[in-house]
Amino acid sequence: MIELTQQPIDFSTLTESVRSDQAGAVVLFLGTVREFTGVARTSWLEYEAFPEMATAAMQRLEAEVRQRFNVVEVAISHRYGRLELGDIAVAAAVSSPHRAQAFEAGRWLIDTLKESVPIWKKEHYADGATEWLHPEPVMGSRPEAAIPVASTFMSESSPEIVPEA
Amino acid sequence: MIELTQQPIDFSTLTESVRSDQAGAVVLFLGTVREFTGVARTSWLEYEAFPEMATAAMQRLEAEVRQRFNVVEVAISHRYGRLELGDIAVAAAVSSPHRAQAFEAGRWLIDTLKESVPIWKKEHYADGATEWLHPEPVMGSRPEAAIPVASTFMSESSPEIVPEA
Amino acid sequence: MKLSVLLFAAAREIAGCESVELELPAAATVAQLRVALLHTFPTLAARTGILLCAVNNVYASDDRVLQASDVVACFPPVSGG
Amino acid sequence: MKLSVLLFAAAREIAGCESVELELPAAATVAQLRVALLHTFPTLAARTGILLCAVNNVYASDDRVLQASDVVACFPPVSGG
Repeated sequence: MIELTQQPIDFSTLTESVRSDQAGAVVLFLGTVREFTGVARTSWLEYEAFPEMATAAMQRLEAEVRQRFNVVEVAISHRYGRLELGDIAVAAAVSSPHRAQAFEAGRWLIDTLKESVPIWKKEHYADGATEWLHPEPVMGSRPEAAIPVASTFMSESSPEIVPEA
Repeated sequence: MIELTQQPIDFSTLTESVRSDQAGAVVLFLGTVREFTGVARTSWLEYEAFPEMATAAMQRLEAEVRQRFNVVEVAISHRYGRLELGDIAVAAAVSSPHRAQAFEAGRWLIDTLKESVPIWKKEHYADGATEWLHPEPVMGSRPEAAIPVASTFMSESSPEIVPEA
Repeated sequence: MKLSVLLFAAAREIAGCESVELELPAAATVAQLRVALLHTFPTLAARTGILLCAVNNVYASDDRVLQASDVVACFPPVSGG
Repeated sequence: MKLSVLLFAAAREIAGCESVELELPAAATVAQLRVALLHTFPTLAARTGILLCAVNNVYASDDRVLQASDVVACFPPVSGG
């Protein structure tokens, strides 16, 4: 189940959708809007999506997680638009026969989603400032082969983005 | 939130209980009754608990996960009695500022719970056979210091359990 | 002293009862309780493998000294989750 | 050939529009599109840092040859989740 939505995410239905008699383990991850990042206080967040590509990218992610891990079912929902503190921005659930696989697949799924799905967030701070966020540095499992074209592109093309004099 | 119950586990309420504006990440683990383990087909499972100690052990686990990891909230619910295929036997949820911590804390929590909380399951196979299950070998993070008394006990006491001639 | 020992799971089934009353010397240890238990139910060790002991809801080592007021339980390694 | 390029997030805000039409030679590459885009919006590179390009909903490398029917998008590194 893949969903890109402007409505609140129903993580309960999403989690039910991956439960199976063939799975002994389900792992659900929720990404929620946090009030503080260091000393900066967030008031609300604006998520912008490139909807067609984001949906296609999430479908590719689902196919790849099935290929890489022993998973029974996969579900991903990402919200965009205006989100308030505590709102769920993303929900990703996997089921697997055993728990080690479920944790590994769930972790890989959210890490890779955050690197590859074309969605951007803009902080609206309590002091009135705004800022488009830069991607987080990736900790843990790095999806070497997940978006090979993008990775190749990002390293090869750096010289090209200097504007012509 | 710690719960030991004979009723179906409401993972949705449990997950809601750990959500917080201070957390950017929630990880929920569900252990469910799987139909096949290798070729053996399970018909249903019987979970037996030592309720007073199981509740106390889960409360100690909550305190220890808070001490070891940067978590905001923790919730654990374990069911006992007769469970059918697909039923949720255990739900464990943690929230944390960042996702790496949430995954690590969630994984440690369920691994340690399975090693230390006095609950036992008896398989009732489709062919009519029954079997008390032995604990699974632990993969991944081993909670060296989680139940030091038990660990010490288990290694030191082995000679003692041979019945007297 | 008399101590009642709670039994669970395979230990309970093999013993055929949920608890057993054992007569132990004063200040007996968990090791002595274990010997008395296996004396009462000789098949217990062979059938369940290792037996864990808990005193007042905490795992107890063999050198733990028991009191008449302790709540003692013996059971196989746990397999919940 | 004329190609319409979709812009998102900071790239959209700095350019001040959701898409821009660029005139490119036939069989132009993504690299050439990038040069034309930065020529039209010189502040784009300095303000957004690296720009990613996607063709038909897939990330594209600089040597990718473009067709008039391609759906092309340029945007900063993603930050969803």
